[in-house]
Amino acid sequence: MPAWLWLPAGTAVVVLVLPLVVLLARTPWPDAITLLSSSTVRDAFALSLWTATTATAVSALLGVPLAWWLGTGTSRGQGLVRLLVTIPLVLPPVVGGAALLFTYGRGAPVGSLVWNLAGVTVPFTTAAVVIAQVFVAMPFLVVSLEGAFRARGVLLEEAALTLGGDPWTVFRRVTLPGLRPALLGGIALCWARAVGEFGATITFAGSIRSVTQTLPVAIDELLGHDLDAAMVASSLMIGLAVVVLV
Amino acid sequence: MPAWLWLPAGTAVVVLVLPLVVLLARTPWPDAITLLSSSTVRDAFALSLWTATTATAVSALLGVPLAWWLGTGTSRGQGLVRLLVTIPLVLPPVVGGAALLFTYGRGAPVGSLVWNLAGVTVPFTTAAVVIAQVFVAMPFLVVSLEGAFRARGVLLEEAALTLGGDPWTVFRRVTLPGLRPALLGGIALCWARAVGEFGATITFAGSIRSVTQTLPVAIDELLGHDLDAAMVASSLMIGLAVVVLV
Amino acid sequence: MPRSLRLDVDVEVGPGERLALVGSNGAGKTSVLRLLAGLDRAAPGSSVTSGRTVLVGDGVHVRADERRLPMTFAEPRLFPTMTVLDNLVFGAARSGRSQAATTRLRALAALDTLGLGHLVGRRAGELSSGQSAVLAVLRTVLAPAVGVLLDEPFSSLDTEVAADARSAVHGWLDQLPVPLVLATHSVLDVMALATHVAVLDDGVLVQHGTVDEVARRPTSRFAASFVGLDLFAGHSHGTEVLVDGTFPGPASARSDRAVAATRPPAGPWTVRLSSSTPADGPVWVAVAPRATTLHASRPADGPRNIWETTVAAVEQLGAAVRVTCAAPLPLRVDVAAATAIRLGARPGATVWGQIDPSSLEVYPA
Amino acid sequence: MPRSLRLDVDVEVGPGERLALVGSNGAGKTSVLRLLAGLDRAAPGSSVTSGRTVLVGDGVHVRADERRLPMTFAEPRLFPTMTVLDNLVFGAARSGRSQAATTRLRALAALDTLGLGHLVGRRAGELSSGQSAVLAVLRTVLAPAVGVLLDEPFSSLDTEVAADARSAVHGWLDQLPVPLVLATHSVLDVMALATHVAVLDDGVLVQHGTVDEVARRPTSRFAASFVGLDLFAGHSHGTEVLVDGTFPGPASARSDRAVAATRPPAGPWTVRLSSSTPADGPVWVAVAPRATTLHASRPADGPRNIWETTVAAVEQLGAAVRVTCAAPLPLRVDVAAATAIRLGARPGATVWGQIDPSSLEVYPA
Repeated sequence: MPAWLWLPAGTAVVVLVLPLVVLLARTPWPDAITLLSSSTVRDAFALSLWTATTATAVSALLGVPLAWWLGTGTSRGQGLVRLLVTIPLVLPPVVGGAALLFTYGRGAPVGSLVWNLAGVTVPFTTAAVVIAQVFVAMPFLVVSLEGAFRARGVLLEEAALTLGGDPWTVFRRVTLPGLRPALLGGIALCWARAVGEFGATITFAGSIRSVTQTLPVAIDELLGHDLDAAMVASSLMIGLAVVVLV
Repeated sequence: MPAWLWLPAGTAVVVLVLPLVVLLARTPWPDAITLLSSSTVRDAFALSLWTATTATAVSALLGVPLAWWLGTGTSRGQGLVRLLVTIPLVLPPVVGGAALLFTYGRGAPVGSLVWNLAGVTVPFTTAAVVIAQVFVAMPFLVVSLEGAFRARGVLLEEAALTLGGDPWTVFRRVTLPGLRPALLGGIALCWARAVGEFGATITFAGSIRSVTQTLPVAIDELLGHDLDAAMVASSLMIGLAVVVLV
Repeated sequence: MPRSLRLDVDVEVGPGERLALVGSNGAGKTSVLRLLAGLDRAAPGSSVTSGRTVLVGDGVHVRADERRLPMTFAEPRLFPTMTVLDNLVFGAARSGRSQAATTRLRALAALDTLGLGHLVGRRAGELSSGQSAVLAVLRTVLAPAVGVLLDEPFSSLDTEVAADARSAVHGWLDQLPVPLVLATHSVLDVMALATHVAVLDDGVLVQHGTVDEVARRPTSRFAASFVGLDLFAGHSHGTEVLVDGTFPGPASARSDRAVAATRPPAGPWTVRLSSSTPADGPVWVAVAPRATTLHASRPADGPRNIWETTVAAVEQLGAAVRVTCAAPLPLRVDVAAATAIRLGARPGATVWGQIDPSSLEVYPA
Repeated sequence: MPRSLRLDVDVEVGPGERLALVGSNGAGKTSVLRLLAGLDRAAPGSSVTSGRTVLVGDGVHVRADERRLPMTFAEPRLFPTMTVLDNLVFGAARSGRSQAATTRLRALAALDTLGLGHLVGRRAGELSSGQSAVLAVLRTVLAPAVGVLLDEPFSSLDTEVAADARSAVHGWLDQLPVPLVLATHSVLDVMALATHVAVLDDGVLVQHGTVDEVARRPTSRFAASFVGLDLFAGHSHGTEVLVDGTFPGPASARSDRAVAATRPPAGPWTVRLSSSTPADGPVWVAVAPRATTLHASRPADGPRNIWETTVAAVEQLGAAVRVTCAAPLPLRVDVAAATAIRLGARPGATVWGQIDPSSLEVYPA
């Protein structure tokens, strides 16, 4: 690499790394315990953990069969479905949130159906947080698992069938164990995306303490009046990101 | 695939696709032209286009050399740098915005340096929008290009050298043309991420009309008082997402 | 690779009989096995039978997992997340406890015989390719079966590893109480594992017999090239055989096609044998590569069975060089590379060929 | 693959001379070429010279792009985004306009001769592998050079495509005004492209001579196996040669090692020649695989040069089968597969060997 290219390459590293270093350096670590147990951060953290986990579970339940079909089936229309379900990957979360609002809002088609049937409104509830997280995070799980399904093919399944294994046994004992690494990777990615979700959440679920105020939403609010708490919460999320990456 | 797995697979498709379909269906297309030319949407759209394009250009200038080093070099410390520059990929954008604020804000280390040297503040300016977009979008470019550099190796470069090509000729005539597809893909991805950026922008640059109010930020605001304009703007962004995907 | 191939194969394989399916790439070997195993479906209207069971045809379809025709593939396809033992007894799981226990004991015994007893609890993903190939066959042989299917089980292995695998598998097959069908490209597989050979060409059965019959008297171009012989059509009369310079049969073996492309048109040529042929009339003449000797100049031995020719092509076979002659006969002669260098046997060079008539096989067509 | 290998090679290659570097995998062929080309650096203290130029050594380092030693690799490495013509003239770009124009004309003429004139404006990424391999050599030959380096240029090609490529390249090399060094695994490359051979073993030059000299009288185990001969150490006395059953030289060729593993200890054995050897004393005995004939039972010809042995291993070479004998001599005999089947030549089987003494090469060690 010619020497003068070091300048832009180095600048790139500084641009990306410096803010994180500064944030970690300025965080008031001695007060971290106190700040973390302040009710805003604590509530938001708890809400984030359990909504992200729920959203990931839902994504896995719905997404694994979809990835299976996309990765091994040969039906027509698969290409279109693949395109449609990956749109949320590149869609700005705010737009996703808006779409959810226009769909599940009280005056909206699905929203009014739910209101008539069950008497509940979806937006600005904890359920809305989970729905928003599923919407933005499930495509990550589907896309990474689909690749794994495709790469595996059906070689092992064919062998298992000729040996006399019935289809359910084959799925349980051959297909699923083989997917474990990809499944775990996809789940980690999905969870990380869900826990960091902000745009769709604030649009579709708002920022109601203990109900819809997840950690990213809380950080946005804390930046207005409690910088120290915002710093501690942000550092916490950097830690989560590194854990997911490694 | 056992038949009963169609239920979750189908549900997954509905969850991901329905909101988009409803949004597009409910958008008041006849009024679209009028709404798009309303000053809020028009200003936000223009601002989004040029900030995202600027951010992508900056990312390419800084990111290509970095990707080259990461993809072909064999220095120690490369693994650490790769980890550090990919953190923004999984970091919630709000946290990124917070980190930028704590770094470039008036009271912050780099911010006060800039204030003393140039007499300007960074946050809540158009420059802040671009910085936020570079921070969240450049890692996409770096990661996808790094893979391309790695996959290519240095085979062609070795051949070109023995034929008598000097290093700069080899980079210009052999390396760069070979990277075109990956570069275009990485730029598209980077631009899409930049144009959809919301969390870091609103935290670090706020929502000032014509200065920092990009399209996603405007949609968030319009949801409060002009649903029709929000719908048209959202549909526009879905269109952009599909164009990037295809 | 979805490909449409019309298959016409009707072979009976008795218990303890081991049939090798041979044929060039795309001749239909794997297709036959996959149809038998139930992994592919035959076109409507056709029928696939195994024993007395109609597997596909007239609307009957037996699912792959109910056919009891376990199959080994070109890749071992062991289940990498299971232990070696769980792999080996996978097929017996459906047959009840006592069957599973028996299979377990047989598996352990077989592993011990192979000297692989220490691998019993190892995950199958950790095995070497040679071990995997052998254990894949063992898993197939241990499954409850009315017949066993092997599809080029050693084709992915190195020469020496394949030799070890072959000798390990050899013993089990002698005790196999059911028919075995083996698709292979390797004549060593046929020598070690088969009792009979069926030659397929473009989906059609063209020769079927014991290994010895097919090796001695191949009747198709592929079969001849499989056992390493050149085959010519001829006409015998007393001790003279008029040999036609053309190959008989359809052109399918890949290397033959290449030779045909570089070969000039060849005229008929007369071989004088030392004794009479069994019967006058049309015959096949099979020539081994060692029957012909090449010389750089005309040898002194006399005019019989000697001719001048040019080198049409040279090809490397390990450290030997296969020289293909041009007119009058497109014979292929294997010589040491050192000999080829001494002869200057480059394409286009002139050489003298001399054939040993006693090593020709002449038999009625 | 960063690997540490001590190289000790000192060969002179004159203008118009074409040296083939041969040796087993890892013997250092590619390392020598890459050091010469300047793509790898030699360890401090060592020196690499080319002609009178010290390329590396004593602190001098000439950059790869300034050495004028263009190289072709095992993969064609054409620049896929450039046209064929731009690829071919890439090397001349630095040498000024008139040189570039000349090269352009030469490139066009060469393309026409190859019948590839229509490809001149095509992107190199669209070529077939055979075309790419030929054009990669052409690109190297057209670049300004004080020497040309080819590293197994045809090793990735199919047999027939490689044959075409070889004959296309053959012509250019005869007019090459500079030395050529060619690393290869293929004896056909040596036959078609080289005038001299250098045999490397573990980084060390063990034999150097014309192609004919090395093919006739190999003095190392690898060289013998490269030209398809078995080599034994012996002691000659009059018409008798006492042959030791061991291979001479270091064990490096991969297939030899495998044979060694399955070979029982072999005793000395006496060959009676038809005429006296040139000199009494220690000799090499080179045996071609066709010198030995195998029989299923004892042949009637008499007791001389006939022995009973067992089959140690069989190996497939195309459609031929290579049978390795056990004691007394680990000879390798190539027979048609049909013959191997007739002999029942499985590992462990008993066969009779008969050697033709007139086809042995005996020369002083």
